[in-house]
Amino acid sequence: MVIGGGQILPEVNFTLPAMIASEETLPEAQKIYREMINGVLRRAKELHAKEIIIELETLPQYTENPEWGISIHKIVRDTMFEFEANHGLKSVMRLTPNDLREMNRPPVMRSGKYWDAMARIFEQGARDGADFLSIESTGGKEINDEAIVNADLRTAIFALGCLGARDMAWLWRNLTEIITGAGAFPAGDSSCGFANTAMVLAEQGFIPKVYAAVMRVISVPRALVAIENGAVGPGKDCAYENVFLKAITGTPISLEGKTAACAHFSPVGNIAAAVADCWSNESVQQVKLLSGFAPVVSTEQLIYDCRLMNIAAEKGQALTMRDWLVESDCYLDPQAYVLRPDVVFEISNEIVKSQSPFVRTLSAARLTLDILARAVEKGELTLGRREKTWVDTLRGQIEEIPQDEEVFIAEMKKELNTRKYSPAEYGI
Amino acid sequence: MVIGGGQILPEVNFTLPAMIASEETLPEAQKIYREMINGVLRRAKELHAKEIIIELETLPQYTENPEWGISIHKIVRDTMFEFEANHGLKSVMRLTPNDLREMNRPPVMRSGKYWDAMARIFEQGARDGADFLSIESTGGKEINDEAIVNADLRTAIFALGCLGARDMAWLWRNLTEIITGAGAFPAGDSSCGFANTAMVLAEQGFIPKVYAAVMRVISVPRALVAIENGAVGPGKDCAYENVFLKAITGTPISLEGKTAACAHFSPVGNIAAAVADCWSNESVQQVKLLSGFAPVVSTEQLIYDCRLMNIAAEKGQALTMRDWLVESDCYLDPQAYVLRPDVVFEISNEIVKSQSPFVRTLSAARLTLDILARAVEKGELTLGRREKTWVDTLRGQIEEIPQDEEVFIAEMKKELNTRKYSPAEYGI
Amino acid sequence: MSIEAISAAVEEGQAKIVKNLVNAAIEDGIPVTDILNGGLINAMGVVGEKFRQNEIFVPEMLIAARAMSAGLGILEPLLTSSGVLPTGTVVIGTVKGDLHNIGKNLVAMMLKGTGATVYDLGIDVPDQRFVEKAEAIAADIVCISALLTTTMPAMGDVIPEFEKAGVREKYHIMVGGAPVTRAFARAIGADGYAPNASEAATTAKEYLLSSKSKNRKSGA
Amino acid sequence: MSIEAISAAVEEGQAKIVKNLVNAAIEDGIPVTDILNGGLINAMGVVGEKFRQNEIFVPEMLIAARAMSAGLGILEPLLTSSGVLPTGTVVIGTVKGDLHNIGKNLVAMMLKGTGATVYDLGIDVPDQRFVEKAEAIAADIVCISALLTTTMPAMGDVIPEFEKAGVREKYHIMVGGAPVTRAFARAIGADGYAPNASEAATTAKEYLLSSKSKNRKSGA
Ligand SMILES: [Zn+2]
Ligand SMILES: [Zn+2]
Ligand SMILES: [Zn+2]
Repeated sequence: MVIGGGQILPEVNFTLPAMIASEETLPEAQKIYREMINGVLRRAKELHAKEIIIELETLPQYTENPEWGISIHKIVRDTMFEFEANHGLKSVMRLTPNDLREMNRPPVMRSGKYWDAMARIFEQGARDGADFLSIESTGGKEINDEAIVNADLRTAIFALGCLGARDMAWLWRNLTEIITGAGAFPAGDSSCGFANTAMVLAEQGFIPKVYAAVMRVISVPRALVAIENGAVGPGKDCAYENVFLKAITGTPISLEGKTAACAHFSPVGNIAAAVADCWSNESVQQVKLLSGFAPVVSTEQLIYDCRLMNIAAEKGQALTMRDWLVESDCYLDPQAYVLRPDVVFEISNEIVKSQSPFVRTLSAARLTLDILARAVEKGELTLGRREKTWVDTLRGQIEEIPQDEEVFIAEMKKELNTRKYSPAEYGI
Repeated sequence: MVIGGGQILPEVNFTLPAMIASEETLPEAQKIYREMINGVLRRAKELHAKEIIIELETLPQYTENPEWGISIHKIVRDTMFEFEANHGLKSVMRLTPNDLREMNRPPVMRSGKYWDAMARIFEQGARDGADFLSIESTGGKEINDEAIVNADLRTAIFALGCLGARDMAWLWRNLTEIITGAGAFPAGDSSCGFANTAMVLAEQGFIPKVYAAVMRVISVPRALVAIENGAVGPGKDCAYENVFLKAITGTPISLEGKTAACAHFSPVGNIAAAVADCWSNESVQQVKLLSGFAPVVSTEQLIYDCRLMNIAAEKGQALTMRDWLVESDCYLDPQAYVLRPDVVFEISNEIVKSQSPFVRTLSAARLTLDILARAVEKGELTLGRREKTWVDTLRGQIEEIPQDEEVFIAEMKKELNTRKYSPAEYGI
Repeated sequence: MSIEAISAAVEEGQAKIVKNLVNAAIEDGIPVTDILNGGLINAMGVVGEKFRQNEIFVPEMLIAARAMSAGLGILEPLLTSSGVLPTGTVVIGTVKGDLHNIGKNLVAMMLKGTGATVYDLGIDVPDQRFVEKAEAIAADIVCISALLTTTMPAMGDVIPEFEKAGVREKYHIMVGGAPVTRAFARAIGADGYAPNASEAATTAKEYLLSSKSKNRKSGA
Repeated sequence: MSIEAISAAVEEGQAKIVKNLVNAAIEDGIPVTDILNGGLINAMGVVGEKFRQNEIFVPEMLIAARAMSAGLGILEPLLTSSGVLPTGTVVIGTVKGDLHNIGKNLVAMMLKGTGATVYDLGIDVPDQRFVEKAEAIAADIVCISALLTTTMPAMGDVIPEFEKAGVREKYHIMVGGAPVTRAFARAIGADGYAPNASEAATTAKEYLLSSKSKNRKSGA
């Protein structure tokens, strides 16, 4: 299977219905996972799909008790192997264990039982046939959670550009060693708990969309650290920062949009597909809809989406399709606007001017706000009144951030409560 | 709102979760319908949709007790009126009561309490603001149900071309009078209980896909009778025969495909959109997915689908998009192949050569099988071995059908058990 | 030799040939249970397996089922007079308020193919009818079908009728149909569930085989 | 006049000005309950309504909440000494196994804005902690939050703890969070449910108002 070769492939993720994930329910859960993977593969085969990617995101309980998660993964992966042998449908597995390190408060990032459990499932999963391993890592999230509802860009830049970037370096160095040592590919990370939380809160009208748009862009420098430390892609589906990663590094990427509406509503339903190599449903539970189980529904939808995009590519018109996907969303929401290919290149050029994740983060934030202000002026982007005032508010926040990272860190260490995070865990 | 003006509009349909529809649960049901329509309209507004179509298909119990159905419709329609007044989102209502006449066994088609209940809800629904009224009528279904699992084309042609066509003439003459008298548009019918049942059974591997493809085409002459008797469109979403109706009569049509996977799996997920004027999710229950309620999920997906197709049209490239949608599916399944624009025109030309629904039905079946055989020969359509033999089997069945309708009717009246259907109800 | 021929004729759906061969086998003195099991039921087992393997469609299976029925029609009086019991007795119907019969009919057909006696109550069946019929014919299994999410909950009313009549323990109650899930089946207290028609037949057959050895039915 | 100024300063999120104005109002001899209700709580009502009407975002609401808190900090000793009770007392927390706090924090903040005293147990709260805290502070309402479909079912374990302790009737138990539905809330025996943070606050406030007149709490 070639990922990133100009064809777009479906990536299906499924999860349990509402139930307690415990030792008692493990046999039931295993049964459900077996039903889910069989349903998905059967439908993919019926729809003449040639290749499919399965993502298994473990539940926190299944990472915390890694043997449970390993047993679930093995069932799913073995079913995929068998199905390929019997029916010729190629499939690859992306295994995404949870980042449990935040379960200590303040989080313990570089040791302890949670990290040990994670390391165990990463290694054994890779040995059991997982092809790609991913994570949604949480370094800095412990202070970003409060920043996000305050639309506090200063703290967010500290969380992503200082703490997150440092954690990514440590984490991906270690993950790459574990994963490649077990014969699999370290795929990528996602700023899900940062930028996607912002996106979801913005969709609910809780925080400004311009804030969520800036959050998206300032998660890029953090994401680059994973690649610098061994991640090779395909980038994880919910990481919209992938678009920038692809522009900067050429790594293949997965993305999700309208067909992931089962998992979260989105202002970037089409534009997300514009440069994707894999097209995902993010996650769907095994609940029954009128047609059948929801994971099978997602599978069908993704396959048809991919068929259409692949036909355009076959006709040599991939760029036409890309432009339509972009135009369909980019004028309607700042979060879509920042994913326009021209904007992505402009911001990416700015980011690569520095080697420092902090400087990259700060200048990406500043440029993003400039670009949004310019887009509004040019009439290319319509923002509500209350959104517009936030462009200036956020610019004001940036002006107060020192250009020197050490000065900034010193300031933030004074401002922030160390009951919430441990500077030492980030080496600061 | 202009339907059929080159833009494609989202059409959203939603229904209750698993619950008993009774007088006791009516207040709960009303509450759920209110929640559903509010959720759908709110999301449509958030996604900057300018116009949306809502379809309300009543549950059988709500047609049987028309005052219940009328109360539900009024709640939904009034919410739409209010939302348009308050938020400027244009919306129109398609109300689709059930065809209850089959609840008598054998069915009583032209009188009786079931027809009275239907007439009541059609009229009051139109008075209460329904814009379009549709039905999935069932004339002939009582004998087709058994024919379908036997892949018995002879009986199917009698059911659709003789019984169904006669019932459509009576039914749509009467519906048109009721609906236009109450100030609304008689929209269209669907051979859902015939061709879609065949499609679903074929997807399950129960009956041949070539049989389902023929069923689709032979539902066209029956469908034309509705238009000859007053139906003006937009044709109903699940009526894939709409593609032929549009070719023959130019009537605007609704269709459903991949984004209706929540309601049924489909071999025509993309091609169904190729010439659609409205794009539908068929039906989805108010069940909670990870993002939110499923009707809102469908709304988002439809809106993004429509955005993409409308951008292509805006760029003057509607035909390019159409061709991609067609090519994406047409080589993989006979049911998709018969929806290719060139095939649709070829069959439509054959159909309009005669005025008799029976002759139209018979010759459409014959030509469809010829076209499928030709497509296989040309290598344009891949059929499994067991599918291929059915092309010949079905051709053999057709050879045994007399060309003269009266002769055929006489033969079938002898063959069929009149405990199943009443010839007099069809005027034969 | 002739039993194999019967099997082959059933598989090919040749009703007339099946009739002739069954008559000939009886004349040859072949035991009727051998004709039944080795000829008819065995053949339907093969046909059912072909269907599960996607080698044939339902119409082909129905032709075989009709051929089997033709043979069974000849055997039945002999089986009754010699005291041979069917492999089991099943009552089946679509729940009240639901008019759908295609899925239910398929299950009935496949159950017949396993050699069970099947009483089809049809569609829109009142709760109490299931109990009455099951009691009247000393059924082993009761199968309840629903296609609509708004009729599925009515399945939950049927089992209490069996309880009220004090006969719940006598029957293996199975539910199925598009909206039905294993969780729903469990929630309403059903004994069995199958996601599709062929699994329904397989599950029912397994139950009948396992329960035979337990001599479970005092009243039958 | 100065009460309106307090309101305006809270709405604008001017914590310092609120402090000064509250001190001035106290010196002027304005009754503390008037300052509380007419100044602080009233302003937060306006702010909450603006949020519901999509006129402001949460960050703006939080600034106002902090301004209100600043004023409240000055009033509290006076309220306690004069025997004025809060509009109600609420225990809130995220269910065991769940680490999410954003939604729960919003509900807590909005509840404070209605004048209620809110005790936040944080995340990953053991079932028994809800009972202990509610009993310890004689709460009116217990709010339980969950974000995951695999932690939501654990909410069903909390209410039995109240029953076991024989104190279920003393509390109005509300549940919420992304996967929670009204049907689920009903199924586990919760008294209240809200689909989002602002409705949670509104619902809680309505309950507190209606229950005040009933003098419901013997132990408080
Ligand atoms: Zn994610
Ligand atoms: Zn994912
Ligand atoms: Zn339909």
